[in-house]
Amino acid sequence: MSTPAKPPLDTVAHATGTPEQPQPWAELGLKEDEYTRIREILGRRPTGAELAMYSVMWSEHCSYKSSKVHLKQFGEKAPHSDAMLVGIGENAGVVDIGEGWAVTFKVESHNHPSYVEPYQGAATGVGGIVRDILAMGARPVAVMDSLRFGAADHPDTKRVLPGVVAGIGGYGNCLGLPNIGGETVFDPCYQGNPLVNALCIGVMRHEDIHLAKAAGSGNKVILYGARTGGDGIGGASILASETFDDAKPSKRPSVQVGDPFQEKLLIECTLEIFRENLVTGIQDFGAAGLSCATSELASNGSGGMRVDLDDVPLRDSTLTPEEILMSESQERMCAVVEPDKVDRFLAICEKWDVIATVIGEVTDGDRLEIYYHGEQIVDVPPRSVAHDGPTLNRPLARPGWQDELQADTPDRLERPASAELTRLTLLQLVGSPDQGDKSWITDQYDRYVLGNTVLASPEDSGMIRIDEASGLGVALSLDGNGRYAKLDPYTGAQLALAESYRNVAATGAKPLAVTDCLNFGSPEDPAVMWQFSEACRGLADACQVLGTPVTGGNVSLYNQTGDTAINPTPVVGVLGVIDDVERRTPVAFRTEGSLVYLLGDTRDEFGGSAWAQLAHGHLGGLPPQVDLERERLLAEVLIAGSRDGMIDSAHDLSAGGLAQALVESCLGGGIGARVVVPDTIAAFTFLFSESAGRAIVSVPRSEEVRFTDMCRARSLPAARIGVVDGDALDIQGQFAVSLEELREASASAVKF
Amino acid sequence: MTARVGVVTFPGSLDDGDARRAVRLAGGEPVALWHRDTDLHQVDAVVLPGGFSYGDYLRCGAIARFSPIMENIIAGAREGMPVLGICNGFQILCESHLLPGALTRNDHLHFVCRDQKLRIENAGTAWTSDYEAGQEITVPLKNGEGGYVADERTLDELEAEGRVVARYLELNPNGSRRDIAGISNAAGNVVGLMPHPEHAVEPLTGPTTEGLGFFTSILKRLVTAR
Amino acid sequence: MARVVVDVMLKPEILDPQGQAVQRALPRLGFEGITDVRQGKRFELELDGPADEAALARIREAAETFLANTVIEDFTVRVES
Amino acid sequence: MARVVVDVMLKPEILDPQGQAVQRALPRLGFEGITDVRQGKRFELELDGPADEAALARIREAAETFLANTVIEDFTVRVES
Ligand SMILES: Nc1ncnc2c1ncn2[C@@H]1O[C@H](COP(=O)(O)OP(=O)(O)O)[C@@H](O)[C@H]1O
Ligand SMILES: [Mg+2]
Repeated sequence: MSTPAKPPLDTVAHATGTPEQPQPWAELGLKEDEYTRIREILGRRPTGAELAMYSVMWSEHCSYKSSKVHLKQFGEKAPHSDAMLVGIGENAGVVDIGEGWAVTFKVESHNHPSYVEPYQGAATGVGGIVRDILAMGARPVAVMDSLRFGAADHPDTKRVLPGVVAGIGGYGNCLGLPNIGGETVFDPCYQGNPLVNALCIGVMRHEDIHLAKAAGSGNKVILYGARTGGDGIGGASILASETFDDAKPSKRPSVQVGDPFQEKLLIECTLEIFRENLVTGIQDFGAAGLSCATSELASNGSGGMRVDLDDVPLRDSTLTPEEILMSESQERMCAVVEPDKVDRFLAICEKWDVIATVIGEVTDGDRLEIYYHGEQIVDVPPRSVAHDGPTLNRPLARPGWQDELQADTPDRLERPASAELTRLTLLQLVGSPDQGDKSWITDQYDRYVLGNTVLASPEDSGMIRIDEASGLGVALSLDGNGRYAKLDPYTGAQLALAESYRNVAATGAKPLAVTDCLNFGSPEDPAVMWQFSEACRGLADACQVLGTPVTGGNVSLYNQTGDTAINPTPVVGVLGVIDDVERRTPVAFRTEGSLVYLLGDTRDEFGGSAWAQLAHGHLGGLPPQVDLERERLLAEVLIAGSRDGMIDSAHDLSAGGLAQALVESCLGGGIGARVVVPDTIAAFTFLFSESAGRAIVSVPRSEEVRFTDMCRARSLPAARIGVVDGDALDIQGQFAVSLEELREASASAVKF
Repeated sequence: MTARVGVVTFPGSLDDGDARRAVRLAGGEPVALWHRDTDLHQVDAVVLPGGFSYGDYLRCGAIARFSPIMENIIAGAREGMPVLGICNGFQILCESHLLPGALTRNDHLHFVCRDQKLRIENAGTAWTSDYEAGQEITVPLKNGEGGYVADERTLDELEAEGRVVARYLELNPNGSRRDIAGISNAAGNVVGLMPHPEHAVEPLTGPTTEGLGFFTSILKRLVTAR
Repeated sequence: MARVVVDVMLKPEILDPQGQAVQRALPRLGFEGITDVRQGKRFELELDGPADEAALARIREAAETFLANTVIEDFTVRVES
Repeated sequence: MARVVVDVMLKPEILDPQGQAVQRALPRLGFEGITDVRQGKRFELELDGPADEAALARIREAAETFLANTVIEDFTVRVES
């Protein structure tokens, strides 16, 4: 590679003297008015380095410029919760779970990079979210992943899925973080826009919470972790602001490659540094690298900051200062350390073979100043970079097709006319990629490491033990349904929350807090913006009713090819707490003779259902109704059932309805069930409707009276529908399917 | 007083905490050893835990084998100190030539995490005496490079000398020659094992508690030896 | 019957954690004087025909689409004598 | 400044699942006529001095003890021009 002659260094002095020099603001993704504003803020034209910083930090990805006005509601409408220790706005929220313990958790997308390079894209997605959690002062203890791909039989899915799964496994396994759950969904709408959302959860004592701020003039700024290379330069702005259909290969940003081993060292080293109380502020390097970390640290603190780029350890000595500032090299962190603690800090880094360098210090001014070769190349108010990015009130409009879509109800779809056809429908459902056994994926993830995994895939939620002595633990579920959200984004977002909430309660944990990842198409399309605003409103309203505040999350826009956006896909993670993990409730039927109860009401609801999709390729009508008070009640009963030992198993009902839930509980335990269809409802509706607010539980005979009394006292509909027994799922008077046949159908559904 | 069992932490070790927990639950005193340590802190036995030491770059275990602490462990093992290598630890033992053969990429090329059925073939080693020969146990298995290979002569020798300690049952998860899950050295004090007994020591978090036997075996041995 | 070798290396600008791990380990083992290590893959392909231009063109295509991930890797194809 | 290449391949008698997977996939992708594929590793070492006999002897030793596991792998060392 021949390097072209480098242009002279664009210093602050040079920029002041050359106001007319043309600048590539448009190529960097800035709009003209944004560029004008930067000039106003600075009172001159920006230097190249400043332009680079503003362009990445003001990009959609970093500034949330299209989404901010809608996300505000999560704070404004947040229900009061004593459990919130740190709210929205930090790297991740922190929730009190009792006994002096706190947890922090967050889900983040890495969609576009995972399409370009599935393995590295997904791997670095895990790496990024883990560093976010670490930066809060927590030890990361588990990960989850929510994945969406194009049709399972599409050739590109065979490229993307195995790479994504291997990348998530490769990175997470190597960090020693158990993968405790997630979801995998296939739909042609994700063909060119797969969704890879990764979640991490971390644990700390209350007193260990750390925040990203730089305070105390004279304190040192230390960059530690990997050397800085040319990875993903421009990635933050270009990746988040363009679709790929017009991307020439040369326009694709260079891919970031992860080094999970380096990250593992970074984790252990950082935790040791926390234990000795050596930092006053800490920030991970995510998108926009050094630009982001320094401006955010300085902006959140009281003073200014001075950084010397010459001190940044480089992997590639040809990098320009602009590139150093924009590089997204992985596995780096930035800490603010009091001068007398620097030696100890560096010694711990040395112990872990982690490169650490003092690159600057906190000043008593109010500017972020960056020097290179002794010359000042950046002199900006840090807030203007990190927090005062543009805010857009993008036009939004309910799409013209929405009414038509909702009017095309599933009522017109032909239902199986005989018991035998119903049986075939069941097998088709069980053997579909969305509903089938995901072990081909989840067997590539270590679920045992750390020795605290109480529940993992295929349970309703993952559960980990936090305190070995007391049995205190947490449960987490991650759910979304883009088909429901397409039919009605407001309700769809609420259904995602309701499902996740229900999944957590089904294992016996009390839902406490929420994280979300909002995956949508282009914000420049008013229809997409409408979907987005509706989803936010729906989620914020529902969180208020359920008493579970949103603690943090992530937005991914521009998930579209040409004019076609993905289904609006809000993915919601719910965190719950359980006093004693010994009391957890599994999905699997366990005891012959236990009674199967269906909790909740079943209506004829097939809009957006798995059946409508599978049997007819249909998406239309309205999604199932949401009744949040009912969800709360159901959760109370499920939690009480677990706490008081009244139930053997519990499984929430979602896609595929009762039929799918029964199959999973049977296969999980290797025991069948005999089920009676109540005479008030058609067998087909009973089996496949996707009404929300429902779960099945198995109740030991000895507990039946106590359990039904409880349901009655709380006015929760509970219908005894069968008994755990035999080696088939026997829908009496209709059909029976052997477990063997079910297992075969399910096991062959997801194989790549 | 109970026996002191050292568990080495290399950079990239992951199951070191689990191994220490298993030693504790078996009644022993776990001692954390650091890869740069130049002495063994008077431990009576050593566990090399699972994980990705040094990122498993180059080859699994290849870099860890040259850690400062390995010098003492190799010398100790040659003099009869009991050493158990689990997964990455097994790979390190092979790279150190304390055990013959090598572990190669799984034949299906994927990382695999599953509950694996095993048969304990040799209940005479320092780490398996609490089992019955022929006993079947289920413990987690998780690896990307767990296929055991050695030349035919070595394999025959291992079989003939009863040095195949555990064998995969029902399904060979990684293409190991002769379904080998674990082997020992000739003296029986050094055992390498691909599956993870330390993840099967509590009913709450493991598929069974059938992994505990490896740790109770060694504690009994050490306490009687005193 | 001919043997064709395809060497696949990470592009120079892409992080090579494996090569770096080897490089860091070498001095500790007493091997000094090595300033950089890159680790890549080597494929040895046995052809049932001659390694003529047509065959090499096909192998180059296979390397481009399959053996190498050209988003992050470069490759070279050569006949081994 | 010289570059030395170390190629490490599994011994012929050792099963090579990666090479086999490649071999199986090639015909499916339309590449016929390849009768065997072996996959190995290629290390590119940059020396800060010349690649003289002394340097090569040291690298051969590094390959023997470290870069290759000679229980299952063979290696070759050569100077790249
Ligand atoms: N990509 C994945 N990673 C981890 N676990 C997964 C993944 N996909 C699915 N699972 C797990 O498989 C099980 C079934 O998934 P799913 O059918 O989506 O459950 P539900 O409908 O109850 O949310 C759950 O335990 C889920 O956590
Ligand atoms: Mg569920």
